[in-house]
Amino acid sequence: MLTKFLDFFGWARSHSPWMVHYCSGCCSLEILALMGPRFDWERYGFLPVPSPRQADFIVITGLISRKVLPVLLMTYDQMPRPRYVFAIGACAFDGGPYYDSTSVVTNVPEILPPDVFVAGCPPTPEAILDGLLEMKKIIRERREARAEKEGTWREILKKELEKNPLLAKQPFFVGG
Amino acid sequence: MGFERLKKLMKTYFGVEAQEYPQNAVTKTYLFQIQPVHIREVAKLLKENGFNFFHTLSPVDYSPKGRGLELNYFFESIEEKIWVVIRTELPLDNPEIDSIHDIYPAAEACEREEWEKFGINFKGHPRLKPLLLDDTLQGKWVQRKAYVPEPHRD
Amino acid sequence: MDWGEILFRTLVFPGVSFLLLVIFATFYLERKLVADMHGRTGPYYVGPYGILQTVADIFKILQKEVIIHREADKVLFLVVPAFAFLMVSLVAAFIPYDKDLWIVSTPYDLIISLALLTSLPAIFLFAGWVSKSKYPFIGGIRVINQLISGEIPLWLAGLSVALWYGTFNYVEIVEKFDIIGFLVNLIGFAIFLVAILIVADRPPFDIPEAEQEIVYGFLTEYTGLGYLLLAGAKFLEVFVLAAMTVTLFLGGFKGPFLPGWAWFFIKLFFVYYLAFAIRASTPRIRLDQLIKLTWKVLVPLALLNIVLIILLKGF
Amino acid sequence: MYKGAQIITEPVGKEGDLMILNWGVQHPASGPMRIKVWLDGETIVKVENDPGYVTRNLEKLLEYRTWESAIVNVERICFIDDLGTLLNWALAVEKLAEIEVPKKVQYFRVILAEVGRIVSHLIGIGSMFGALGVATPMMWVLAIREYYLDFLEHYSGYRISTASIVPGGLKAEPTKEDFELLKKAIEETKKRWPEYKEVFKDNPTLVERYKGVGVIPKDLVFELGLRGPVARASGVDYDVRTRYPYSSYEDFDFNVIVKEEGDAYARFLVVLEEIEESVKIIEQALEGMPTEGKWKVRVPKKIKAGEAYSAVEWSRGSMDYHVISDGGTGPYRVKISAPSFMNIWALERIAPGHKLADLATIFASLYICHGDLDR
Repeated sequence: MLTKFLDFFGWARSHSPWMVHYCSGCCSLEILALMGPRFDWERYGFLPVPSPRQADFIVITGLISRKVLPVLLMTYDQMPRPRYVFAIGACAFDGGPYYDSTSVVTNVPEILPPDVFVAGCPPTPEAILDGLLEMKKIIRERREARAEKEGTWREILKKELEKNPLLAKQPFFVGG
Repeated sequence: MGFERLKKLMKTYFGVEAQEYPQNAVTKTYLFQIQPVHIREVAKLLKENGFNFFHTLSPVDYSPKGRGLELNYFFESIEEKIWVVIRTELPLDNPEIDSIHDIYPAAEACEREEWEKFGINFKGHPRLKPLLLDDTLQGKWVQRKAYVPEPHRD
Repeated sequence: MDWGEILFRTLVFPGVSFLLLVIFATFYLERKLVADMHGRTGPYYVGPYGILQTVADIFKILQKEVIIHREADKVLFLVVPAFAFLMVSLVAAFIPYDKDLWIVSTPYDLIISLALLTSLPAIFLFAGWVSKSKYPFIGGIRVINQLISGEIPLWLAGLSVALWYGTFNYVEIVEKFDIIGFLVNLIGFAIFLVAILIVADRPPFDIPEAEQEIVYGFLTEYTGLGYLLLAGAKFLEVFVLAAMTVTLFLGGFKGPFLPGWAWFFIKLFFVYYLAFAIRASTPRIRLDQLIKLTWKVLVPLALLNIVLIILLKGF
Repeated sequence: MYKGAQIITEPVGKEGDLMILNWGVQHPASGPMRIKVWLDGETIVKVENDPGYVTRNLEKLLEYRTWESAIVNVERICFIDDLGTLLNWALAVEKLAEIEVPKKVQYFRVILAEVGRIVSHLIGIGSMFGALGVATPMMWVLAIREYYLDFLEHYSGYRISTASIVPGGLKAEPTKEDFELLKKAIEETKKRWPEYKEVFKDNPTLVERYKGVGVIPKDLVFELGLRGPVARASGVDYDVRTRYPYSSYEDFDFNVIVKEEGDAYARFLVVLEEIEESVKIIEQALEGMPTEGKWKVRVPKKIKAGEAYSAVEWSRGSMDYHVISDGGTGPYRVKISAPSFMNIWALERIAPGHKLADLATIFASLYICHGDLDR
């Protein structure tokens, strides 16, 4: 009885995945297509929210440049637990077509390991939807987010904040 | 009309001839090779003679070929449909040139970008501060040939 | 009424449990209807036709971590959402779903519910203020601006109804409703409809939480339970105001053949549909344009409407 | 409200007078870009752009690519309309190598470039409504856009990164089904567009919000070198397609949409009406497509030393490349002069004096793509 009751909460969590649309690269266009009438991810309950404070998972849409990395980490830091990471596009894995660029971070999975990664440049909406359904399964199983246990994002964020103390003072930027 | 006058004035003031620049796929273009110290006077002359549209500033690093930095300014006369390329060369160590941001405000952002990427010091520019690149790449002059990009890892 | 019945009405129907159901239904209905206007399907796979979607949403939010960031005022940050929810639910106690289906009925129903609604701007301002963050603060300031200019036409249009029927009691207003009363109050109905959209921050008047301008307004920093209570309060506000519209202008539970509550909900759905259709079709207007609209159009019109009703009443 | 041509570099007023708001980077309407806003109550006093959050240093990367493999990076300047940038790259390399492609290829390139423009403009219109918090038009235009993406997917195998235009011709020969899909897309557009256009154009709230907001006077266009729909909305008849025709654009009959008002509504109308012109061009190109000739001309691996300057009318304005070859297998240096990089500086001039709510509309109406802003 108790397990069934607890299972209900797992069910609720898995069927209401809200995301913060972190549009940092070109793959966000395919996320836009996914919101559109043809693919319509709202059928499964996915919903983009404006503020990271209400989000369940963050979508890294491809490219993470050196300049945007601290912002990404802060956004992730602001999200309430349990929080997950969903990454799409080759850039979010190893830099993709910009593998030799100096201003693109090529080891995003080491810093913020995604729970689900969808390959492609850019991946098709069908592939992204498949990945999102995988994400639902992970949430359902109450798996701990990979970013929480193996990522090095905390140290890097700390370094960034030390470099820029003004940023740390901005209340909107600092999570709990 | 404006261009003919410009050609004459350029000849009398700076002693430079208008060369054909056939490389522009777009339209008829002329090239003036000038000294870097004259850039402000030339810009003023261009503006007076109807070249009111600033297109872009394109520096090229010729250091592996034994030359310095080459700066190409692209201007267009909207009425006459004529383009003018102003070309000048700077030494690679400590390149300096006057800013033309007050004559062509469009050049402000372009100069700022090229300062960041090539290390060209535009004298008199109001805000030569980081624009596109992050702190780790500042001062490395990423667009120069001497800089070899390496994949960034954090 | 005996104590048992009062307890039943407060806790089950039409009290707390029913209001929670209303939140579920409003959220679901909104998503589904707006999706339909977009040419999409909307929630579909969670439960039959997606009706369990909001259940999942709400029970998920309840499980989320509650973050109070270090600059925020710790106590008020938690108290404000609960207070907002309480204030709105109090208004719901006065709504007559049927001839004798209400929790409280006093001779001053209309005045009390309008007064309770007037407390909301202050609460939302506090919600923005205690977040100690820029976007919520701007949102809070906008709430004050918007609601004060929205409440005055709301009061005036509401009072014109009371003037015509000669009572503040909801049940009596509904009982006295007839086709003449409907026609006389048509201007008031239009003003009231616009005013409830303003007061409830519904698009196109969702200025205090304008996503593209100030992220999420005063809701920006709220997570978990606090967010649920604030968002729930907003959904309840829509319900309460729509129910007030139905009661005051559309004859509430009055109607042939069907039972009273059924008529009530049919009319309520009509008002809801109108609000959602406006949401899906009308871009948001600017705060100064809104204030111009309320003070230069709605308020004079509402005053004229009152004069008109006094004249008609005199004849 | 345009307040002359000065840029405020000092903080305005006493410290503590103004609220400094970071509009972006993580913000629903800004995209990956930060706009620092100095606010006096709700009024914007000063605006400062802070782009660079999608910088990839493409100009440097291209120096390490070959002439053909560069298309991978060139088309990723901006994904919303990748076909225009590809076309420009092909034109620049062909200019350098001094080769001419057959008329047939030129016509099909025009078709592709116009499909790219339509796809981009549809999103532009959707986001201009999106800045006002209503998603319905975005959903409607996305529905039309999918038909064009079907065509691109069938032709090239990918929806938005098509890599279909290569130096010397096209990646693949278009088949009969490709043309059928394209015709279907056009039919679908023509069927829905009149109704949509009426709804979009005469939306009273949109007119209220966009009219008279963010006025760019004609002088400012020349001063800041603004391009594309932004310039055309301010009465500057500058369209590379008709001004300096390339890739056989002179064969087609179409209008350049020019508005005189220069406000955000004029920019919206220019983008809205250009879609119809693009449809017109595609129809003409489909009709008059020659049949003789090859689909691809050989481009030598090494191109002799020289330089080329080439410009096309991209969806956001004139996109210019300055390509220099030193006789190697790849470019020695490429300068990408992108329209968004020029247009974004208008925001600093026109936003002060408006309300905070107008920032979203002005920003959306400037029709910025962050990809080509940062490169």
